Amino acid sequence: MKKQFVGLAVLAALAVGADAQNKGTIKIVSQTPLSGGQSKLGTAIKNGVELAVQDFGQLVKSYGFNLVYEPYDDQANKDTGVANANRLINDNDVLAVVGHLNSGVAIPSSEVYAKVNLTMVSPANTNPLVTDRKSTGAVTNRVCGRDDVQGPAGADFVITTLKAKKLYVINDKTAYGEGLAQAFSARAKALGANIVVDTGIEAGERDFNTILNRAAVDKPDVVYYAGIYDQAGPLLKQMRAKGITAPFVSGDGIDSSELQALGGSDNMKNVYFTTTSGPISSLPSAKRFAERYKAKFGMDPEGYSAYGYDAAKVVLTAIAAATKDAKGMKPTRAAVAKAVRNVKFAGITGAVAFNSRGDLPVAKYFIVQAQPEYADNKVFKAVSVAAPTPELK
Amino acid sequence: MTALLDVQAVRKVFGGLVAVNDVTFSVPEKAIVSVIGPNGAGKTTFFNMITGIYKPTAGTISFDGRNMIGLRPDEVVTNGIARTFQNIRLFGAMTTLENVLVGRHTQSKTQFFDALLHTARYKSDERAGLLRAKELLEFVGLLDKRDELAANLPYGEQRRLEIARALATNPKLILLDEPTAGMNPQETEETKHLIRRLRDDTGITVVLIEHDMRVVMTISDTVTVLDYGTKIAEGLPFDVRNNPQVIEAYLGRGAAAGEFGKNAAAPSSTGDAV
Amino acid sequence: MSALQDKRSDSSGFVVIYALVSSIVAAIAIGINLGPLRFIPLDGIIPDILKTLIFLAFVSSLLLANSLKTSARAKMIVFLFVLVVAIPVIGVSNTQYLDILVNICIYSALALGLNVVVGFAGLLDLGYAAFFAVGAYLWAIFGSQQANNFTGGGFPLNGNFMFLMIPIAVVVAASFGALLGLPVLKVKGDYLAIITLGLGEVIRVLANNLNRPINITNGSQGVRIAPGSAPLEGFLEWLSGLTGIELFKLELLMYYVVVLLVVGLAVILTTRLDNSKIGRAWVAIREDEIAAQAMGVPLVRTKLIAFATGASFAGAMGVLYAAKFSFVSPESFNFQASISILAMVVLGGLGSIQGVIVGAAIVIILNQMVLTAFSNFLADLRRGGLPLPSQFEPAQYQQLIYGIILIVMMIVRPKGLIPAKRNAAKLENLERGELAQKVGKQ
Amino acid sequence: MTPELFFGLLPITIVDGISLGLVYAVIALGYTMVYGVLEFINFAHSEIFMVGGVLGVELLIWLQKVTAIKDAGEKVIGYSIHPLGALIIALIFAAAGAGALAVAVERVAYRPLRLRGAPKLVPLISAIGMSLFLIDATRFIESLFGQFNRPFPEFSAQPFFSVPVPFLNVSVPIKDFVVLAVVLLMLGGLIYLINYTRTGRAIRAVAQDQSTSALMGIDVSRIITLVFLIGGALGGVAGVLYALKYGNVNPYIGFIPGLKSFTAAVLGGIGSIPGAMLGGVLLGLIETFAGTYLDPLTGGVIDASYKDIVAFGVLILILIFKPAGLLGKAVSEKV
Repeated sequence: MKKQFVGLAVLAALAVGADAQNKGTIKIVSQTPLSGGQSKLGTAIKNGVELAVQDFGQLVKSYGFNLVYEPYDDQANKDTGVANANRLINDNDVLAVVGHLNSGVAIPSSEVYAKVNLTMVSPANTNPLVTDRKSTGAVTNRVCGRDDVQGPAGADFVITTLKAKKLYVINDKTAYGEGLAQAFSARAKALGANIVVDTGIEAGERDFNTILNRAAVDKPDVVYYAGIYDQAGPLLKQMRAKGITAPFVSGDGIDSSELQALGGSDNMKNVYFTTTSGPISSLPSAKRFAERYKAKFGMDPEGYSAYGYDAAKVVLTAIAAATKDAKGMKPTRAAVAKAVRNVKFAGITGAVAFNSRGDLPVAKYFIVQAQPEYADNKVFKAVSVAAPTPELK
Repeated sequence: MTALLDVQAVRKVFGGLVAVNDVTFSVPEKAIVSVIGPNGAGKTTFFNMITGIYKPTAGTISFDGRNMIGLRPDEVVTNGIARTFQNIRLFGAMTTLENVLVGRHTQSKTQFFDALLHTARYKSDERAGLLRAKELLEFVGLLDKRDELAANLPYGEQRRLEIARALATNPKLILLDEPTAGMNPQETEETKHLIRRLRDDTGITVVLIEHDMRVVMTISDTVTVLDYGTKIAEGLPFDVRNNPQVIEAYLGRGAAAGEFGKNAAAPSSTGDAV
Repeated sequence: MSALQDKRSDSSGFVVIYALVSSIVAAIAIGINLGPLRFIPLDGIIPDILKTLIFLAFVSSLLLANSLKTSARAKMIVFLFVLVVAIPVIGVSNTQYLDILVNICIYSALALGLNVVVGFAGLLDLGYAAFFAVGAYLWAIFGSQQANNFTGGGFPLNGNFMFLMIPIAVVVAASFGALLGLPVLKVKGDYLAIITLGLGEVIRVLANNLNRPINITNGSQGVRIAPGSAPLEGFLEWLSGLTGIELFKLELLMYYVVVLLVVGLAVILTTRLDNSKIGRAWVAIREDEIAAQAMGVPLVRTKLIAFATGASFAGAMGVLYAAKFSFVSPESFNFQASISILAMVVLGGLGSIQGVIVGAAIVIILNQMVLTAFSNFLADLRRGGLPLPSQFEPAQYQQLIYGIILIVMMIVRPKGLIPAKRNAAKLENLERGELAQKVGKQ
Repeated sequence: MTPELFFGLLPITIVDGISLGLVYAVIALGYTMVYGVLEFINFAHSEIFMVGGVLGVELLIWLQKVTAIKDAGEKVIGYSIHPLGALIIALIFAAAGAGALAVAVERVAYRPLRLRGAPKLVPLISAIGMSLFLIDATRFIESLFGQFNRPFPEFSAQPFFSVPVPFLNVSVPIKDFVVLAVVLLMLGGLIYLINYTRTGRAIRAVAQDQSTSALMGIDVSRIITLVFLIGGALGGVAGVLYALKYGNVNPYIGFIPGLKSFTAAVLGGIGSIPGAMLGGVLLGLIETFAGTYLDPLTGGVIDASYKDIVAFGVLILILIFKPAGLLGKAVSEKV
């Protein structure tokens, strides 16, 4: 029992010592995988948020609050994500969440945030269901695109620009990959393409010979891959080694310098992907961001770093606005969630604004052509697509 | 007396090795029969076939008029044959009492849901089982050790516990595989007495494999001798003892002449098992 | 050792006082929204890590009550007070703790089920999560519109059907267990382990792929149970209006009550099985298959019962898991999930009912609370000036610490934290009852 | 599916299946070595394999850097070492490193348990702890120097390993033959070691009966250490071969090949060295065939993702009919 008495003594001491001029603490939190195979992307988001807090923290601090940023590791696992979410909603200082990487984690976790009106701004979840739910409609937002935009955008490019007829569609059997592949296939079929193979690969799988052997015989016009770079790289490498030179098209999951590292710089010919975040080479603001990022973290930013940065900027701007509305007092979570929808700025990833359900109203999509060096990636084409608003589920 | 156990020309071949070669063997009710033979003679294999652990290559085994071939060991038990093992096989992590209760498995009518719901049947079965287990522990002199873990009992007591556990299956016939192995003379004497009581008090028929000739000669009604899987002699203890073929079997294999009839105290741990 | 011979001094008083004091401290320290009951404004002042320690100290009052020598009444007082009064009060104030307790209960019941298979019967099952998946998908599919894809429609079922689905899942999962077990249970030891591993993977891959040609499981997208399908929705809304407590807190409280009851039931059932003919047959098989068979225990049948019993626990908890998370997707039922339930069982003590619950609690508390709190603590220290290398983000290395903890715990307590003991006292009770009856008859 | 497609895919499917199977086989050998002696599934073996791959690749990256021959314009024009030579050095380095790691793992996580007579399942849990630790420790060390995804260096001026060689109507890259050669060498060496040397006899004796072996003057602890050393070294070699074949390593590559190889070891009969080989190749073939043919044969209804179901299905069937695996000895228990 000694422990408790000591504990109480510490509490008392802390209570007395609390900073009196401070109006209290405001926390923003990120939830991304910081360990596990996808930790690279999760860490990229975390670093982006950290940089944004450094850049825009003053917006909140200027009201006399102590601003704290806490990164959480959701391990790309929904149990962990939900457990963390339950922790967050009970910490009254937490006013906003930037997260997650995986839609499969974001969906159940945001159900928890919604219970206390804790807003979530997603830097990466493209699954439509993330913002299409009745129960969480008020708190879910994203600064990235939707699969039902990204998939069709990719399909349009593949069918009209690349003039492909015969397609291989491969997905990584995750909520992200399969969702994107479905959206892609639906549009491609509508445009008259023949999808010869529509298959999945298991998470962590590295041996793609079986699919590629068939492709070597079949000679598809395009191989579309919906998944993350860590499998896309080896897939591309093995594909080229088998002599398959067909264009390799993918989504924003492969927007990472690791694609070049894992796929081999020599294999970047005829590789395209869709993303809302323009490549660093084409956006001056992005270039500046990349330099500062590298200076701070000692590595190049990933596509998701910029999303993380913009998402955090959204959150900080919203908190500042809500604080202003609350006459300098700590705003309620509901007020912050509401303020998020009014945020508008030109971010590194493009124009950031939200429609009534938290999506970018008009997403500018880039078709990026990969180059041997990630930093040299070029915009091949840009299209603007209004976000669809299907019925809420 | 009719034969309780009737084994006809039973044969077991492992790979190329004939472990038991066309042995015919019959045990009358309420008899005490010893099976002897040098190490490797196929005695335990013979037991294993009777109890359903091995399936004979050829031959028939019938018990109480019922065919035993093709039955699983647990089905054989249900028919009334119980056994002990040469290398004691108790359930070490269970208490003495529980070991005996496991032997009651076939006697208890308790079903899964009885145990879950603690039905009247469960309660009466458990009570009956406990009473019977207590009686059996008393019978073998282990009642005061009932809460000891079986693994912690001394060797001699473990052998007796195995007998109690086998008795709990309510057998008509009990097969004892070297029941006195590893015992000192006094324990051997007690066990001999116990085996007699088995037959005399409870009417159970006993077949035993035994190396200690003093035990064999004093308690057996008849003795069967196996050598190289073949039955070489059968008859009253005295006759078997003086059978030249039997003497040759033991001596010819280089066994010390003195072993025959001497107290073979050392447990033959690597004996007959195949 | 029977209770009669327990020479330890009686700790009833200590345990009761401990439980009361730790509850009050916990209520003050972590029940941050107590409203009028809040004594001092502690919001954001107590470091997270300290709250975690206080919570641990509070929860361990249950363990103390159960493992120290105490009178039955003291035990009862502590259990009732902590489970029925303190936890709901603290939990409603800070749902994180209630949430963790619900998870502990879910995984305790899973661990109890696996304990029947691995701990009692000694069958190494590396694919246990498959049965969990069966239960979870059962409710996810019929509790959402998913079932309309392959039936005439009419779904989702009303949330209250969840209670009906629990027994259905028990039956379905048990049949699954029996069906899968029948061909494979003749295989022994580590071969059984790999077969069960294979079966577990098969179920997961099926869940991940059965979205075509007919969409049964919705594949990797997972099945979401729309809000509004929660059980007792109407009652909870009414209660919420009455008490002013938010609906989601009451929902969580409802799940707490349900899982607590299920765990209680699981403890009673496994204890009963353990002390019956079936339980003895399981242990006998674990100790020595041949001897068990020679005592009349039918191997395959007895193993099958163990397998099906374990599966049925997982089925029931699957339904509750699906309902509580309102989202089910295949990756929750992968090999790692099976392994982490196994870790709970071995860590707590194979075959020990109390042990596996403690094992489940430790694994959950470590992973969902302590490690996070610890990494936040380190991050705080860094902000305060502690020189940690910039590559070291504490939140990234929780699994590393968990790994070390697993190794150390196993080395320090190789038989588990609370090793199993064959319980002789229970038999004696019966015996005494029998003797009394006998005396009465005479 | 057209007959042309069916038969067109056949030779390459066989080659790829065997090639995948060989990688499984080397990892399976590591499982089987330890299992054969200790009857214990070394669950951390998949991470030892991973560390071996990482060590080998790091060494190769370093070798590529130091042996580069540059022209006046600092452009790499060649290497002063043949890629095959570099690979051999990397294989030895990885084998030594992974072997040492396996011994260390045994000392820390298994030996204390064995000496204290812990139940059989307990080392399984400490092995899982060890796996978690090794993964994150590797990631931590790797991220100190940059990325944890490491590509296999191609020595790109002379991309030796990817040179295709015509074989069975298909072109097979040289690396597949390298894998085959290394695997056969390992297998031959192992069979020789176990069956024809004094040490091998001691290993077999310890596998049979530890206490009797000790009585016969065999240093059981030393033999167990040796077994972990050999198993770990095999894992290290497998890691480098894997990196060679699939082009990259990271701290998370261990899990899937580990699981599959463990399955392969059981399929062949765990504890049996030829069994591990057979099981590996068989599993590789089954998987590759299922992956290739399921989708076209069913018109896409059952796609390649079902290949694991087929692999495990075959495993289950084989174990039901041959409960000790294909080449495992059915140990009839002494009664």
